[in-house]
Amino acid sequence: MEEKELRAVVVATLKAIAPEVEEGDLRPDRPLRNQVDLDSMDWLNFLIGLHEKLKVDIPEADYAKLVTLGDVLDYLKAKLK
Amino acid sequence: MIAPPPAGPVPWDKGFAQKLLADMLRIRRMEEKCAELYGAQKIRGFLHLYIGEEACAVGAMHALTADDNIVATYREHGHALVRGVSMNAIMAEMFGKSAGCSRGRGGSMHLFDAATRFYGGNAIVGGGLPLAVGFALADKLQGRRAVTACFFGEGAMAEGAFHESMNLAALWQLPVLFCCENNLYAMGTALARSEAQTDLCAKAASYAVPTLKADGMDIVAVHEAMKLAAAHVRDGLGPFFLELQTYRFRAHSMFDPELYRDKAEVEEWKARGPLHTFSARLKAEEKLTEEEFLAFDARANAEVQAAVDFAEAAPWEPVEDLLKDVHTP
Amino acid sequence: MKMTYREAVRQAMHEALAADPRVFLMGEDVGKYGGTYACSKGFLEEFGPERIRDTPLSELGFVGAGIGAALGGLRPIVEVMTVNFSLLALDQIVNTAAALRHMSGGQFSVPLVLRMATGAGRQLAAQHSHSLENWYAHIPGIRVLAPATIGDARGMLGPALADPDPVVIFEHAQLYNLEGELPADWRCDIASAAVRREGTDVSLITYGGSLPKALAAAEQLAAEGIAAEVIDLRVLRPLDTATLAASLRKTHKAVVVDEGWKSGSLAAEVMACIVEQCFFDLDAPVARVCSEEVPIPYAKHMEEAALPQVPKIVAAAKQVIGK
Amino acid sequence: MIEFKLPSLGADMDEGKLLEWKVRPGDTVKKGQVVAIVDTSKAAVDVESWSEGTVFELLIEPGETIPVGTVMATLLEAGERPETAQRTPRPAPAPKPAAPTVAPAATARPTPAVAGRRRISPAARKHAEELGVDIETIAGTGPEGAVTLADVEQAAAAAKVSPAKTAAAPDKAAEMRKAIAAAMSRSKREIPHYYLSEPVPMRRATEWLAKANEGRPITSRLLMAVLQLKAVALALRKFPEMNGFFRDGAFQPAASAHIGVAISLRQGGLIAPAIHDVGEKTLEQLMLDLTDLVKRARAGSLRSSEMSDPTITVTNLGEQGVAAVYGVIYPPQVALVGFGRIVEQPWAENGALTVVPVVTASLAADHRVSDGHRGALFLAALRDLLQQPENL
Repeated sequence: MEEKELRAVVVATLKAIAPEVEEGDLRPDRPLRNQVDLDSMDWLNFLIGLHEKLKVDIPEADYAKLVTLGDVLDYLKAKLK
Repeated sequence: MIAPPPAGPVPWDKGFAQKLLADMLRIRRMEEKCAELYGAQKIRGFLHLYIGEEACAVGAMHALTADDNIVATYREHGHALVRGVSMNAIMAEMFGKSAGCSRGRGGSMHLFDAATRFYGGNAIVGGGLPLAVGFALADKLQGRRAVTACFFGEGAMAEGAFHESMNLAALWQLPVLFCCENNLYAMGTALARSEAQTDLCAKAASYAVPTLKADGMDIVAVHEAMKLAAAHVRDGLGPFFLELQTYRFRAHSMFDPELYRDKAEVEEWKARGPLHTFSARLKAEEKLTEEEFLAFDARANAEVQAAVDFAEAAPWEPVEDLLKDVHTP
Repeated sequence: MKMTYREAVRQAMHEALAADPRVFLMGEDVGKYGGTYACSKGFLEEFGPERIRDTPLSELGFVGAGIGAALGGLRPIVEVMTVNFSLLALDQIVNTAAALRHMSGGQFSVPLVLRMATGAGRQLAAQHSHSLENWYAHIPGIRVLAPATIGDARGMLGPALADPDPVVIFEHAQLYNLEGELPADWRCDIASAAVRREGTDVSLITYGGSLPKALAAAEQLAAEGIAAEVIDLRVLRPLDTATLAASLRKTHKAVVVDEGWKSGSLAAEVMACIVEQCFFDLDAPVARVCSEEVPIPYAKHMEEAALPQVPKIVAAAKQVIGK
Repeated sequence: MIEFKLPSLGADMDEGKLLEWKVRPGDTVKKGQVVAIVDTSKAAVDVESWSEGTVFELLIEPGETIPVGTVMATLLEAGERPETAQRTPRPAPAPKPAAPTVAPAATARPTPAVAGRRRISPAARKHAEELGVDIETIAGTGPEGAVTLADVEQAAAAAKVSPAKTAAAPDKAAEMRKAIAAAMSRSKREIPHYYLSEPVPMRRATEWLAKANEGRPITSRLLMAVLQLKAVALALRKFPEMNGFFRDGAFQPAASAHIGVAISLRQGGLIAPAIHDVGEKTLEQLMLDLTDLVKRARAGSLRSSEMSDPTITVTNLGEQGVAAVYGVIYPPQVALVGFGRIVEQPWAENGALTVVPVVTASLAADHRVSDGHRGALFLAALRDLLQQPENL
């Protein structure tokens, strides 16, 4: 899956939970949860969304690795190879 | 019917006679001032004046004691005053002031005074009679030697309350003194147009109650008759019916057009007025001088003026007290 | 034609006496004295002592006699001076007049008209200031009317006398001096309430002596942009709930003004009817302005504080509107 | 100079018509002498003079109607001479005797709003149904915060005007803000809050949770929140005075723990719908309930029953919040439990210092119902339960 397409899926999943998010505003290098107000339920739903769309398993232990949008993209790219 | 007391000279010493005369004068001057104050809208609502009938209240009250209970009607200013309610408290009540004897809530027709056992006026004709029977019942059951004197007009004798009260008092031999002030007119209806039996003593006697009739314009006759009646009742011989024939010189209340009686009749009764006939009699028997009379009159007028000033200055009851003294507002 | 409420009552009685020989007037001081409120002045001279009968002070007696005379084929108008004295005659009214048609299996009816003054406001103190229309409106078997206008004072007596059953007419003592034009259509029914003033924001429901106060309150509310509808009940039994419902469907809010004491009052009955029949039209709890629950005091400022007044009605109306 | 005024001649008389004078200027008048005949609405009545003097001027003509108190004539007192006496102008009506003004007694206001069941007028409820508007989402502007017809019509109009849901959202948020404001200010006005807090070491809970989630697919993973909810429910069994309603001046304990979960809404605002019988449910069931509740809360389709019957509320700041939260109790509830952010902290145990994840559990409680001592014991029980995750 192309980088651009993957990014679109991630942003769409995020907007499903936080409609007020504007893609342009998202800075890939800053912690995602500082830019978007996601409580633990939102975060879990976000990951469940990615799991369902990308058929990727994300163990709880890996949560710590997924801080910025960039991290999420890199993690998913690695998973999808 | 028991024989009325003999005529003749005034059977009282000078002091007692002058006391009664002074009381009649106090009532007369107070009531005249009330008529004036009503015109000036200081006294409102209904006002029934006692001018002309003073001998009844004064003669009767002086034959009773402090232990006796008094139940009167809406024409009650004279009874209350002679019974001992202060003229200040009576006047303040008619002004609707909280210093009045009923705290300004009763007005002219509802004067009350626990201290003198004056259980009030009553605006319902005959309304006080059953009450009087009750007081007498309580005294009898508690072995309390006292008379309950209830005053009412001849109009009340057409009310069921009169007949039921007379029967109860007679049946249970209660110490009630029924004192009827027959002033010939129940508001606008003359006695003959209201009663089939106009001999009120005969009507009362049908309840097996002793009766006596006295000239209500002659304070001696009134007082002596009342002494007889009160003694009978106080000795536990059961109720007594005393009819005092009298006349009111003014309208029933303020004001009725007095179409029901003609002026000549009023003048005729005024000629036999209780005040001037008694003072003339005392002067004739050297128990009163003109100067003494004028002094009593001046003192009466001063007492009236003081009462008016007191009432004028007394405060209104605060509106916040509206629901005070009502058990379940 | 301009006249007083008193004059309208007088004309109504005069017309009845002149038109029907069975009609006669009985009561305390209705004859020689001309009536306590001067509503029968001159009748004794014109109709004679047989048909204009002064009675002794025997309310139970002459009200009962009135019932008997009605049963005996006459059409009596019995004037009980005021509702305060009618308490002495309640037994005859409740246990005979109201019950007889039903009790006798429909054999007898009592075509009697009882007139009495009611209400407070002239510093006559507790025993002479009652407003007990609700006691009478509680009793099946009698019709209860409260003429509040010159037209009704003139128009209600005719149909009341024609009614085969007892009719009690309450005339508020403060209305006798009311002066105004006799409307052309003064002939009226004795069954329906009347809308005395159209409005859309709140219904002021009242009767008898309180109507002028309700109209004054509506005037004040109008100045503040609130359109109050004023309903004159006219008939206190049976209540014309249809007119009430129509008004509630429009305004959704109601204030009942009743000079009686609040507990068990006519206002309470009107509110019950509204809740039963117009519940889903209500946009605020129904309010009522009644007399304070205290024997009416003599002093002027205390009596005024006890009675319903225009400021209280205006405040209640604003409260239900949520202003 | 004596002014002779028209006296009141009856209880219901405000004015009178002069029929005839019985005296002429220059006549002497004695006390009680009839000086005129006046027609009241009821009859012609003789009018007396209460003062003595000689008639000076007659100011009213027969046939004139004047209010009571109007000066009708003037009398000269003894010694006054007509020549020097001063003429009186036409009478102005006398002022009514002044009596103190009466403040209108406030009419009895309906009993104060009983929280819990929302105040909605029958007409508003019926109209909302007709318009298909969800009455629960409408904040009331009527008396005592009641929802009125006008509120429904305004809400319906607002919904019609902006098709997009979000566009309507600001209105809804504003209305919700009003409802929250009403509840919160009432709470602060009526409920004497007391506050307690206790740091809870969460190492055992976090380790247990991580192990529990390892074996679970992502869709059925548990959140720490459900452990906390279950712990609160179990603790309530020993402290019933924290769980129920305070109504009409008395505390009514609840039979079971229906815990209100504070959920913040994306467009602003906060609601706390209830998960019922938390104490009797497994952690898995609680997770399902919580997920469903949050989803429906954010979609605005909660049932009104869920909104109005929580017996206690738990607020959880999750990962972004601060260390501790001291909340405002939702009337008519009597307690509110708060959980701050789980934070790594130095922790002394048996003299040794280690680093442990710690959450600050806090309690806001109604001092009318419970006291600090019982509140502290409740928090201690909560602390112990949270350290035995296996028993939750």
